[in-house]
This record gives sequence, C-alpha cells and structure tokens, in this order.
Amino acid sequence: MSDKKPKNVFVEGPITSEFIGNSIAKHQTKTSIGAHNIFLGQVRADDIEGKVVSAIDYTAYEDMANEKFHEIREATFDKFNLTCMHIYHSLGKVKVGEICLFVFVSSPRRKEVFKALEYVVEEIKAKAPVFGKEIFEDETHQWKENT
Amino acid sequence: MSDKKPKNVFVEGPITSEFIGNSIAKHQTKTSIGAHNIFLGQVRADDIEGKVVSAIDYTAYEDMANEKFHEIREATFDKFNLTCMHIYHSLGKVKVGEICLFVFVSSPRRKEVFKALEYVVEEIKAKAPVFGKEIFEDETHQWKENT
Amino acid sequence: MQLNIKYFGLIAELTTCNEETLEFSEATIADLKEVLVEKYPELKTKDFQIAQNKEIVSSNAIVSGEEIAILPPFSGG
Amino acid sequence: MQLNIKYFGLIAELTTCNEETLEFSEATIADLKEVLVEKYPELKTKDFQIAQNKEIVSSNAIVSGEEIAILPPFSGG
Repeated sequence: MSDKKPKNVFVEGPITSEFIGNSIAKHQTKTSIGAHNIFLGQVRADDIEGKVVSAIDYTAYEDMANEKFHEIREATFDKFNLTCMHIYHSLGKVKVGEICLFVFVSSPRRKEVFKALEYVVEEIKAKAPVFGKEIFEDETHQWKENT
Repeated sequence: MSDKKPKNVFVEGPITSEFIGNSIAKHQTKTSIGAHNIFLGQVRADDIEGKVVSAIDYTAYEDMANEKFHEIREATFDKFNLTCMHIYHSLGKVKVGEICLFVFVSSPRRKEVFKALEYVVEEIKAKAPVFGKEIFEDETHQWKENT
Repeated sequence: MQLNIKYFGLIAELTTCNEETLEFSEATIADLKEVLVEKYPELKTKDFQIAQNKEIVSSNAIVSGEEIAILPPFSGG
Repeated sequence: MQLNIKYFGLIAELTTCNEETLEFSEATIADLKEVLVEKYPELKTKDFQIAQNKEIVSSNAIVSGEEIAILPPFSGG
C-alpha cells in the first residue's frame, strides 16, 4: 500500500536481525505475495591507508530525508507492481558487521521485486541527505562518500 | 567461500522467519561484507478458475537437484564477487503465506549482490528438478509450472 | 539390459509409482521414450524430460544404463 | 533578510555549528555561496549542495528565505 504522508524511516542505532525476522513474519498473512526481496547494508571494516573502520556514525537532514524517502516510495509504487515496501535507515553509531539499511519489497511476482529493489537502493544512495562518518579504531574519522 | 562438495539444500516444511533472522545474524561477524541481498519465495493463495490454492506440496529429484544447486553455486561464485551464498528450498507441504525458497548472497559491494541474486534465482527456477503440487482448499490439486 | 527408472511429480502420479525396473534392449533415449509411451499412453500428451546420471539428455543420447529419471516441468521456488 | 541556515556532516564540522542565522541582502543561491565562502574560507575546497525548503536548488535560484541547508556529498546506506 502507498501512504500519502511521509513516515519516519530512521531508527536509532543498528537494525537487528530480530527486527528483520519479525518484519518478514508480519508479511506471512499477505497471501497475494509470491516474492520478497530484501537489501541489507552492513558496515564494512574497510582498511583505508592502514586505518581500519570500526563504526559509522550516521546523521541526516531528517525532514528532507523523510520527504525524499517518501518520494522514492511513491515513484517505486508507480513504476513497479508491488504489494508492499519498507525502508529503515540507522542514525547514530553502527559498528562493523551491524546493519544500517534495510529495504524490503514484496510483490506477487519475482521479476518485479528484483527491478524495484535495485531502483529503491540506488535512489536512496543518490537522493537521501544522510551522512556517514567513518570512525577508525584509533578514534580518528573521515566522511564517507557514496560511489 | 565456495565448497567443492554438494550440500543438502532441502529443508522439511516451510522456512521460518526465525531461521532467516538467525542466518542474517551469523553474517555479522564477516566484516568484509557491505551488502546482503535476500530472495524469499512465498506460497501465494492463487485463484485458479475459482479454486484457491491453500498449500504447495514440494517433491524433488533430490540427488540431481543438490548437484544442480551446487553447479549454480559454483557458477555464481565464478561470475560475481561474492563473500558468501546460501540456498534453502522446502520439501513437503508449505502453506500459503509460508516461505519455500530462501536465497542469500553477500558481497563487499552492492552492485554484485543484485546481479548475483537474480542470476541464482532464475537458474534455480530453470535447472533444479523440484516439483510443486498446488493443493486447493477442496483438496483437489494441480501441478505447478514455472514461467 | 535392466533399467532402473525414477518418476517424479505429475509423471509419478500418472505411472502410479516412483521407481521401477524395465527391460530395455534398444539404444537411444528416443527408443526409451517409445517404450515408456507404449507402457503409459498418457505420457504422449505430457511434457517431460529424461535425465541420465543426473543430467538432462537429448533424444539421440545413448542409454548407458545409469540412473534414469523422467521429469515433468520444473516448478521449484 | 534573516536566513536560518543548517549545516550537516563534514560542513557542520567545518563551520563548527549545526545551525545559525545570517543577515543576507543579495538575491541568488550563488550570492549566498559567496557569503558563506567569505565567512568559512575552507568551504571553497569542499563539494557541497544547497537545499531550500528541502529541495536541492541550483546557483541561479532565488533565495526565498525558507529553510536553507548546506549539504556535503550524501553517504547513506
């Protein structure tokens, strides 16, 4: 279903595997769904010139980001035959190995979910004003840029 | 990692949301992973000429299917830069709303997981000798065919 | 030669068995198809493939005596 | 006119504040950029975009006085 009012996509801290499992469970009453596709962004222990990332600290221009997430959501429902769609993004500190982005799309048919999920993830990366500060093990940091 | 021996991909009955959540949790120690992509096949309450599907009963030519899953797995690791990959398929009765296929791919980078996951799912549909009997609410049945 | 043949899904329903041993004295998979259609005339109207030693084989392949399976259209996932 | 300006990420680090009010008497976003670069010379070497009323605006857009935000490259996900 497509709502008309922007929802809050942000959650404080990492997105847990239990939260994701529960979200899957909630969709088992929707018997028109034949295919789910889930994207999870996980914080990588990147080695940048000898320093290893230990966490990413996320901040966002929240009002604008929620509006952009809403626009992405509406555009995705217009383009693809989806039954439902959910986006969750972390704010604050997310350690390596923890999940910072959870995108969940469901449809009667599998072809739709593949196209829709990639579209949503690329749109989020390009349009949502979210900023990740990569914190190294020695407490120094650098600002991440999406590629 | 790519193993050399076919694993058993089949699980008896539906794949639960807890199983999926646990599988995600297990990947949080792998800190080279930046992106996960998960496909879930869910049994749809299709209406076929007035009869509604209530479950699918899956059987398989298990030895050949596990070999095919293994070949698909090896080919996928050759084609894409993946950190890990898991496939689980149900055997026996899976009711509407329950999950019968769980494919999980992980990579340092998101572009790889999108391409890899769609490839794996299409290969499974085309090459794995698995047979779904759609059971209607009135206990009659018909044999499913992938499209 | 004695052939052990496995049947699956819709085909097993039609043959009413999952596995049986047949005497086979011809050469190719096409010949085997004829033997099967003679025994189970309904097979004529059904879409099926034959696997030998767990690989789909074409009609002109030679029957080696290894594991044979008669497979209806796949519907996994 | 009084402009309320929000700073994010790398830019907020450089300005050492998340939000401030500036006096602005010019017309366009390009003019605003000049005012900002004058106040924070380090901005000159940084890549940033300006949002007005939660939409990215181009340099020739007119400053309306609505919510202004200075945004470094996005890195969500």
